[in-house]
Amino acid sequence: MEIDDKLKIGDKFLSSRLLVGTGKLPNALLPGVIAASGTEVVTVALRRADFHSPQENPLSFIPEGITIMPNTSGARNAEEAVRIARLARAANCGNWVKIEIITDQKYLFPDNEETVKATEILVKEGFVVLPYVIPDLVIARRLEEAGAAAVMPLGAPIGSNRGLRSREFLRILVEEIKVPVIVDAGIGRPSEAAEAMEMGVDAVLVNTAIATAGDPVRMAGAFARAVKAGREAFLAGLAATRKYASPSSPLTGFLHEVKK
Amino acid sequence: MEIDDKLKIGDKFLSSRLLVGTGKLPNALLPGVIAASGTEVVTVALRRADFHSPQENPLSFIPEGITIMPNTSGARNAEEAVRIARLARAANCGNWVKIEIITDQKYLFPDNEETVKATEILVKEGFVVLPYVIPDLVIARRLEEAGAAAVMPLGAPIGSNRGLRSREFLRILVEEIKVPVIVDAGIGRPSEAAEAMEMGVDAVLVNTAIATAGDPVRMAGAFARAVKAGREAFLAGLAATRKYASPSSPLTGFLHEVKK
Amino acid sequence: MEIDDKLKIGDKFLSSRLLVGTGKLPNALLPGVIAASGTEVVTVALRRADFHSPQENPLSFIPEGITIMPNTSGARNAEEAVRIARLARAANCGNWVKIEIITDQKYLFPDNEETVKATEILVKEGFVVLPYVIPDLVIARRLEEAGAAAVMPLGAPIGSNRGLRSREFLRILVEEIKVPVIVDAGIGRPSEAAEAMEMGVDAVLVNTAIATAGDPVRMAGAFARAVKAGREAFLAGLAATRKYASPSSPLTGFLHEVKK
Amino acid sequence: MEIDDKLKIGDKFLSSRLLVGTGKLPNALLPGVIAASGTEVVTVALRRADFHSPQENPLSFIPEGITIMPNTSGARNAEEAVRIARLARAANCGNWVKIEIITDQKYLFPDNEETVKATEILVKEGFVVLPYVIPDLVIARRLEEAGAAAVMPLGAPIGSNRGLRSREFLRILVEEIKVPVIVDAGIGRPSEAAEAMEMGVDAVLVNTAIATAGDPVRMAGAFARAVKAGREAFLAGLAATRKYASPSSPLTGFLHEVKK
Amino acid sequence: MEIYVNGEKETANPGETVQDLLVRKGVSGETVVVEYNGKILDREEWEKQFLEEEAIVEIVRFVGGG
Amino acid sequence: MEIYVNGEKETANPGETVQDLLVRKGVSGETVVVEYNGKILDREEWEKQFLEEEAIVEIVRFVGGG
Amino acid sequence: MEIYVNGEKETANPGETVQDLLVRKGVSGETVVVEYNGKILDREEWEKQFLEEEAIVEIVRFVGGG
Amino acid sequence: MEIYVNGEKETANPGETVQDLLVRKGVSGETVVVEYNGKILDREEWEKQFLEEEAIVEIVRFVGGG
Repeated sequence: MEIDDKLKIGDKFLSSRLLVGTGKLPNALLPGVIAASGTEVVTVALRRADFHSPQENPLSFIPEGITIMPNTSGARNAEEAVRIARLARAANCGNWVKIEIITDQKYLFPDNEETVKATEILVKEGFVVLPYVIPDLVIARRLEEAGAAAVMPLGAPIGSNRGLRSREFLRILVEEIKVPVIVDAGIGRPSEAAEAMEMGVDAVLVNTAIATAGDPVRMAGAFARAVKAGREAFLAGLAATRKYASPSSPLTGFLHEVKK
Repeated sequence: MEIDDKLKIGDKFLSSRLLVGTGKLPNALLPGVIAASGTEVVTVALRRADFHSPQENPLSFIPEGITIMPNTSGARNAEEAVRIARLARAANCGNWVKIEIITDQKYLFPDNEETVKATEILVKEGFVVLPYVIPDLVIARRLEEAGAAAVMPLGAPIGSNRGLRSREFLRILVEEIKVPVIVDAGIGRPSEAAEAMEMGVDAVLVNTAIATAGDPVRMAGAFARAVKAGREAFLAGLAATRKYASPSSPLTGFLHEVKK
Repeated sequence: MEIDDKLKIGDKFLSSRLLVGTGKLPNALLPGVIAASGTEVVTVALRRADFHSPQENPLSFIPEGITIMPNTSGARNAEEAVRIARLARAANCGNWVKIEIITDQKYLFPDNEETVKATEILVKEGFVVLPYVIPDLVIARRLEEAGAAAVMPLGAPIGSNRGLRSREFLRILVEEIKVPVIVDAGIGRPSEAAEAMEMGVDAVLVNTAIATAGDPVRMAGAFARAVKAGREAFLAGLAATRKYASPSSPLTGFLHEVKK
Repeated sequence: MEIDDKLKIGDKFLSSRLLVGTGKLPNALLPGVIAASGTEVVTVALRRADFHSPQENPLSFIPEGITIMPNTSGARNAEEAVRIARLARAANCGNWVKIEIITDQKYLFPDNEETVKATEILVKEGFVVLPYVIPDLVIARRLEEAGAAAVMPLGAPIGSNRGLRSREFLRILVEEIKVPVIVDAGIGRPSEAAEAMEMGVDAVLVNTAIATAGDPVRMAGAFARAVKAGREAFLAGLAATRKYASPSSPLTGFLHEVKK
Repeated sequence: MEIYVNGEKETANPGETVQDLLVRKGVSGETVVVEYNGKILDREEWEKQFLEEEAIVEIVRFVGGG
Repeated sequence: MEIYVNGEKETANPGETVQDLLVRKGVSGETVVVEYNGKILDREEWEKQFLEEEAIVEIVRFVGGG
Repeated sequence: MEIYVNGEKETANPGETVQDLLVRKGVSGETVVVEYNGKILDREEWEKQFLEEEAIVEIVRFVGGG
Repeated sequence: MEIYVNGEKETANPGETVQDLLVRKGVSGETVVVEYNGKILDREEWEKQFLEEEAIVEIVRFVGGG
């Protein structure tokens, strides 16, 4: 039954609905985290080479077949995001890009309007564009019209592990937006990932909750299970909630009943 | 690493931390639900035989090796619970018993005090006793002293699927009680089961959420994954939450920096 | 319209539904706090006189006409609570008593069973008995039968200021119990007091949230308003919630409509 | 002490931090609701006159001295909002305007970007501009720079009475934005208004929760008290919350202590 | 002569002013604002502004709103 | 001879045992537990226990339960 | 003569009453309640009750409490 | 000849190409992307592009990111 439950983004069909961010993770942990997570898409960032303390390329630690999605972190407006996206594509690791345009350094909130602009430009240039946004229905519709491959609203500030604080608004995006909705930022626990998936979210992107866990590899496995659990629950059809109790054992045939 | 993470209850070591209730499920679905859930313990109830519409024994549908835990549903006080427990044991399916003593028919809340009494009696008679209770620390301590094999506080009213409404108090039981704490009643979604496990709860018992799902077998699988996810997350060490954001991409090496 | 909305407890009719605890408050602040709160009932505790550092009697700082409700704090079982209640009554400040029986020093949870016993005894001795309990419906019914003048379930541990963590169970007590339900312990903010009242709770007892506020007198006034606000909202009839939006401005007569 | 706690918006100093919307209210109820609420600012909408069923002017029912704040409901973009604002000002009831630009009819979410544009234009034309927005920090900063007199983020969809679903983001606006933050839309209960004020929100705007209450006048009074309660609590300094209990009665001098 | 009043096509009489239109419509002048061909008309202009062919007139008023 | 089986009054035949009752009721012995006058009967006692006047017999079985 | 006052062992003088003890302790009678050997003493009994060997006296008062 | 490499002013030798710069910096060409005066340079152009006065060279690489 699960054979057909693939998530189409751009021209790819993903079996795993857990996307993993590689920030804050030593390269040496990448293979283990990626394997345990079962992910098929990982994010990376682009930075100036540091000639004084050269670092190994994280891509060397990412298995073949995993889709690389560079983000545009560091960009403060659409123009900078576009520049970073183009540089990333020149590295020959595909045409996916996560748009992340941030001016606020305390809460790292995205600039929705600049994000729309960057999306419009990059879609035209042939990128598969996944924009990171505040969960704003009007913006999500504009991104959809602009050709975004998915919209990635936040659950809470990046790296805060505060969970689905925006759940009321995520729920509405799920209801109204046709392209995939991927919760990016804020998810701190597997249970929160499962909750997002139960709501009908299409996928989640997790980084800090794995990277800063006591045991990142084990936590990656926990998230893999939770995302699958939430997805399966959504497909199986959640039972209704009730205000009152409802006995799980039969209400007849009690020993103490006297019928006559 | 997971080899040693067994849950000891009575003299059994359980690999699965999901206990499943068989109420409201047609017998024919039992094998599928049990297999998908991976459970090693299922609950059943005891009722008067109905000569007019005989029903097949649910035990015939439960695979060998699964521990049967009869509940004392229908009991309104300790004495009735003890009588039902003894009858159940006479059926030769082991010495486990879930104590469930209920007088309130609207919310199906357990009578904590009668539950303590029944626990004291049945432990002395050699039963492995798992009492279903309101999450009350004083009562949980008395059950522990009385020799209960576990305590099973509710998350919300039976069959309500309302989730971990008692989480504040469950958290405290987990902190204070040494015997296993199993959340019984109320869990309606896999994400809630995962959350309970992340809190350090030892296991969960799920019935209505599976039995009344659109596809009970698939939902059983979803719960299995969620329970494992929550457990693994607990063992891996959850990342801390923060009030502010924390960047997941590096804060240096931005293209726009001018160093000189 | 508010003339008739009095709360009857024992033989008194209270206009204010805010009861105030005097713990952790310097005596000098009592008159101001009591006046600002508008309360008609305050709690006090009974302790051995300390001959080395004698303290002024808090009762000297409590205006005439305020009902004094001694608590039985320090009692670890029914017997000790009864002893303290009798001593308190001998001080000639009335026959009200708050039963508080605690064995657990970390979470200060009441012992429900001993509380029922003490209630039974003290009611027979003519006390107006207000027992502090875990919100357990079965226990609340027994207290009601025993003649308690009210039941006082906790919202969260004493002094934790954690709010209505038990709201699911408070809601049920309000629905099922006929004597007044007073939330005692846990309320940390006026908004939480208002929420309790909106649910139909009959009154709230607040101590730590006032006593440890930056400005206790001002906070007492804030609680007075919040309790009244919640009560009035309950009586006015809360508006229903809706899943979708509902325009508050008319949907016709827009400038941009072209009718023809 | 409360003498100085006025809220400055534009060139006015408000004593009441409750703004009231007049939608869905029969004109006849307006005087009662306004008086009970204590409000100093009410919103109205502008619509084409209906010659077939003329209605009395709501302004005739609003007492002298109350500031009238027309909204731009019906506007689908900045241009339409500006047009409505200008028409409203021509009615000689002041220069305040609430910008409300909506394209989505199901959730009535504002279009943040168009709202920024309209704000920029209307501030230049001398209006006191209060824009209704999604709680997006980047947008709020732009509104502040554009000269908005306040920002009015939503708590939940208009008329839904769902409360402070956006509390995580409101909290951040309060922390970061210097002009007054007024929660507009979503507040359904006085306790929610109190909670917003406790968070440090400067004022709240309530319409549906009052207009669709069982008794709107009484509910208006409840909101007035709750807003004041929350404000006073904020000013008094809320007590800290604690994980564990903290006794409200002294821990020494118990009867059962044996010192020697 | 055809004009548009609040989005509906109507026939106006030659020589009619905005003020005449308001009177004919039974509208109390104190409660409305008038926009004539996209321009807000001051109250004193109502008597001076003659209705012209294809004129677009908007007559708006306040209603309850949130 | 009157007995009570699962709360209902019934007539038993003289000389009938618990085992006979179960057969008459169409109950498969493997799936039930029998309580006779408040005492649980072991399976081997079913043939030996004759039904007595006013006997209270409870025949119980497992059902799905939570 | 040894007695226990509020849990502490003390020496009482022969012929001393409860009232004497209170005075000696500097306790204002209006604010306390006295329990003597487990029995609450009415105020008028304070002068009549002589302190006895091994007597257990509890002198309690109100304090702020929640 | 002065150029700017990753935001820092540096001196380049006459006749040096981008490829030479990379070698001098110890950068493995497989892992970086080079932008020269705002234009992305294909790998085959590295040897052909001579460094010019005031040239702005950005040499970027992937790092872990979320």
